Amino acid sequence: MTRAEAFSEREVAMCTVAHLVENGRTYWAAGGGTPLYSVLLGQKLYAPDAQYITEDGVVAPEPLLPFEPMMTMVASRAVHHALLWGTMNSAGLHAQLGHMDYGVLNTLQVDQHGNINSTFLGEYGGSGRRFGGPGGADTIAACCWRTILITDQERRKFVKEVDFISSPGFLDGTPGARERAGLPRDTGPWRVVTPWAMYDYEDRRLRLMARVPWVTVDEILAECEWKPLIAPEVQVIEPPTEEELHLLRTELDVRGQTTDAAGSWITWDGEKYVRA
Amino acid sequence: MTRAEAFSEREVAMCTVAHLVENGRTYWAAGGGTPLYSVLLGQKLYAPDAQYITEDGVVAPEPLLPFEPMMTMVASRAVHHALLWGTMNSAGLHAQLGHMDYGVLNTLQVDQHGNINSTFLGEYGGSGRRFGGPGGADTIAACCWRTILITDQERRKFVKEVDFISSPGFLDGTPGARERAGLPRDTGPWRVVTPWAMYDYEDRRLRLMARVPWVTVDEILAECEWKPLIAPEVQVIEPPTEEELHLLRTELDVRGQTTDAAGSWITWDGEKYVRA
Amino acid sequence: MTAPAARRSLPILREGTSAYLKVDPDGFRAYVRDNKQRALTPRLMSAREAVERFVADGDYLAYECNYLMRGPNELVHEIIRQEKKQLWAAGKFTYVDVALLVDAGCVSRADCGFFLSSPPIDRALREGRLEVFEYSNVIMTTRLQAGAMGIPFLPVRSFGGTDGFDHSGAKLITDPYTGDPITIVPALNPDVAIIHVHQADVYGNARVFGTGISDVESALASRKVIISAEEIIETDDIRAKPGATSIPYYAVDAVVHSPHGSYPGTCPGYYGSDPEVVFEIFRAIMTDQVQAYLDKWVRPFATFAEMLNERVGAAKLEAMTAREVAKDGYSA
Amino acid sequence: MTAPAARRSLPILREGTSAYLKVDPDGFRAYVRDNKQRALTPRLMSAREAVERFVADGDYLAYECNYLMRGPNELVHEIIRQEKKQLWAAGKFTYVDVALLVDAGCVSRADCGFFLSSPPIDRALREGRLEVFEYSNVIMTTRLQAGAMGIPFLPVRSFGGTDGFDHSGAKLITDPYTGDPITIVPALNPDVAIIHVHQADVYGNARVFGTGISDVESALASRKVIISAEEIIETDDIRAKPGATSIPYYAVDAVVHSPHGSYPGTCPGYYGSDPEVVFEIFRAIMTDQVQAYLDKWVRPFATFAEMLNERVGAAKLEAMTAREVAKDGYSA
Repeated sequence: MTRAEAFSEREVAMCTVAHLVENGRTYWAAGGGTPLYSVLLGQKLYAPDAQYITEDGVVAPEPLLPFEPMMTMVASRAVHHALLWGTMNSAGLHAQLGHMDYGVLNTLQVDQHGNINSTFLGEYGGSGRRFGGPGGADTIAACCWRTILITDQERRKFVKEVDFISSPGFLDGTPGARERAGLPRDTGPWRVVTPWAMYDYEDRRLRLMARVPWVTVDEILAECEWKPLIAPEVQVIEPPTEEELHLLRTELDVRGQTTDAAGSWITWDGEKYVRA
Repeated sequence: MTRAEAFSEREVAMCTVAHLVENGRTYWAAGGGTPLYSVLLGQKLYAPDAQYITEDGVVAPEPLLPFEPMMTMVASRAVHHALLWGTMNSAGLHAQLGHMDYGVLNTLQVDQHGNINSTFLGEYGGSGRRFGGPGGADTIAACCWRTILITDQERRKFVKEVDFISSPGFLDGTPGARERAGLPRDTGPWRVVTPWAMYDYEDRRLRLMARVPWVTVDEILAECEWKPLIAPEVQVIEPPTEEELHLLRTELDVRGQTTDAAGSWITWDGEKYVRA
Repeated sequence: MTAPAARRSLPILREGTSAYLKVDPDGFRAYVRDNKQRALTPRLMSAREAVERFVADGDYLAYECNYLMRGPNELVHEIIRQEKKQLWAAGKFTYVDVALLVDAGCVSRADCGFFLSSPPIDRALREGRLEVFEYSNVIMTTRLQAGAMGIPFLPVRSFGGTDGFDHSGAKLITDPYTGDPITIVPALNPDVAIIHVHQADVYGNARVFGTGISDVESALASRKVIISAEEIIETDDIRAKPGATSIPYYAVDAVVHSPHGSYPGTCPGYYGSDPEVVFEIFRAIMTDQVQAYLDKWVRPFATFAEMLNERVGAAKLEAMTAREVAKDGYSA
Repeated sequence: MTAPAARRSLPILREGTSAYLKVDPDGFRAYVRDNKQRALTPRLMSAREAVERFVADGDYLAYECNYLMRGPNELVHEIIRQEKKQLWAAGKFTYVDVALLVDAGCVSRADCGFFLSSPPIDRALREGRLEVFEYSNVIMTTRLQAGAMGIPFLPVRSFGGTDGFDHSGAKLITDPYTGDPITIVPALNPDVAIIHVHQADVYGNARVFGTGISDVESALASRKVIISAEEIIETDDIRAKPGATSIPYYAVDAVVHSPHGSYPGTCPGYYGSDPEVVFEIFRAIMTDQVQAYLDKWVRPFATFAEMLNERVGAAKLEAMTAREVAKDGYSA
């Protein structure tokens, strides 16, 4: 594997998620974009027997890459050579049955208990701003065994309580809160990945567990409106490799729709990575 | 149409039901045998745009006749050139939605309110005799708009109260009894057809409305353990024609499995029909 | 009937408080009995006639897939052209569609699974021209599934604990079988569904190839159903492969022959999308220029075919077809 | 989360009083998580191995179709040969099967949709070797559908008012949406399902051609799933037509290559039945001679293939295939 010379922050997050992908596990990727590219990257480089499912009920496709612009679902290249073509209901039901190991999501806002907002910023019904709604994320966050969330490391995205729970985390954080709300037992948030950091949960509360080499823990905490717990030993995340970036740029996100969307660029200055 | 010289009692019942078949209506035929042959007879001779559905979710087939022995469902000749191949659940759900105009059933025992027993004769769980169970008849009797029942004219088959309600008629006969049990509104028993007679319902009670020419009302009532109401004018049922019998015998019930099963033969003595 | 009298009751633990389309399985059944054609009578007609006859102001509207992917776009254009009003849209797995229909003046209520947040939506909300009720994509298709089963509600294992739940018609009850809390969501029986398919016969027996969101559920759940089809095929072809039929004729009220009916989106296996026009609609919505889009692509034309002919042209349509190379599986 | 506290409760109006398989959606999920293979690992094995590994004494057994029509007859024979005990059979849309398995000593409980009433059943009931619980064919497949959806129950519009209801696990509750009474029935998640299909790959991706009762629902609802297939096909063939896949591999634990596996019944589109042997099993049951049937057709043989080879012969099997002339629609 070759050290990469330059990459975007969004690319860091996707490569970090790709490293989490395990053989023999199923991944339900929300919508298209970042979650789907991350899983495909992991599958193609590290976990060839990881399988993914989409909201339109496609089981384990072999997509004809690259995708058409904006067409990472339903379109023929995206669903190509799947093992089964289903529907949104079949995908939801297979998840309810427990067949989906991991859900992969991106989001607008996350809170200390892993609750997700993609509906409304501000007081609901008031003068705030409306967003797209949960889409498939609510079911993914409810029914997959473990949820991996991808977001940006920005103050306003890490809050004490989200303005609107679009998709469930650990709700109020008390033991059994999900079960009391009718959600399946033993499910819930597992990791949050940003371009700077990775988080897990301790007693259903968000905990910083790893950082990229070019950002300090204090810098990360400065970009959290609500401060997470901190693991006794904060690990260092492997930076992207040239192999990963090549695949991402030539086969997956070829038009840069996702990776160009946000964040700084990171470059290797001969001794270390620096953020532009 | 040509006067028939000789036919069996079971053939009379099937031809009588065939005359009830209407164009543009859907018929859910229970199992195979008598109900299915009756509907096919009506469709082929009188109502070419009547459609039927089977318990395995076959919509409007053009069966390759004759059927294989015992194979009036699921088998390839029976489901041939349907408009849609479904499942037992799809058939049930389409019926729940109100798409099935008529259900056609045969049964062991029927009572004054059209309730059907096909499970147990005697006190349930006691020393009586077990039968096959409702099969698909329960759903047909619950969800089709109108139910047509085919049975034999025997004392023990027409009772005050069936020993076990396998499939619902008007239950206790009070207004709204079906609705109070969760069944769809405005559905229920419509006709009972035997080789001797046809019944309808008045205020949810069985009523003799027609008889075949060679049997009197008194003879019919003698073969009812519980006496039905009697219509002010009991009509006379048209006997089978040669055309009907030809179709029945050469294309439908070719092995006589159904028509040979029970009942006397009726012959034309030159002046009238007589029962052997 | 000797079961003991009921001794128990099930507490309702929590209830959403928002409006939802009335749940009425028996009313739906009566509508089916009185209005749906169980006869095999042809129901092929123009988009204009289908929308005139089967889309009424105030209807709850379900559409399948979205403007960019196997959307019933000829029918969407016709709804806009006929200036239907006060529609309530099932905004599941949608993208530009809700904003388009809101800004066109057709939609004033939307159940939200997901739709593009955008200036036309924001303006309509601010001006009180739009009400939104909160669900998710799967909860919306679950509601359609309940509607397609003829039952009043379905239990689900998601949605509980969200704020969407509180702004919806969901309820949390005690499951009488396990004693655990379980969410139930109300059945959805739209007044009208518009569905674009690959093939249909003149009676409405329809085939969808590839994946979908809830084509079959929408067709069975809706009082009125308009199918638009790329190809009208013979009923004998339907009968030669009954396993390929997705939607039975008795659920369908109108069949519209609509080649390239998903333009500018893709109809998977048949043709790809027109990326620059896809981007044009996206940009029009995000820059609040929907009226200009409608004045260019919808309002000047009497029919969708006229638009395809005059504004797109045969060469481009052929190129879209040629570009669709992933064809395995898109046939009966 | 500001919804008002619950003020209402739903009375249970009536409850069936019979035993039913425990409803446990979370337990089912945990079983799936810990036992089902989401990896694409081959799971092809002999009928003997599949039944040894995946059918245990005391299991609730679902089988699809029946002995005479696309029945999983190689697997049924193997269950009899291995003398499995105390099985609880899902007796929906069945005919001779329950009587056969009861008299073979394998089944001691049965949920009844329909099965042939016959001397072996009567004797077993009299001698206390068999308990029967009352449903109907559709109610049984509805229960499987609930099990396949991962939910604890489903509402239905039938079954209410019958005596079967009182001898079942059904309940009549007040629908919170309409205020009307509605029947709910408990989900069924069998311990094991045996399903005969036309084609499958070595991972269990399976295709059923033609109609069925509840093949897909049984596969998804059951903890352990054994598929027997007329043909083992390449996964590349599965991928070339994903719309033809009925059952996904992750629901399947074992795949058995079982040509002519529905003998003496028909596998629609592939071969017709053997009418004289069909009549032989029917007669054996109605005359209480099941043991003689088993001694002739099951017990002398180590495998189903051996039985086909020695007792039926290639010529007869070929004739059954030739006799199956209604072939339209039985392919991907």
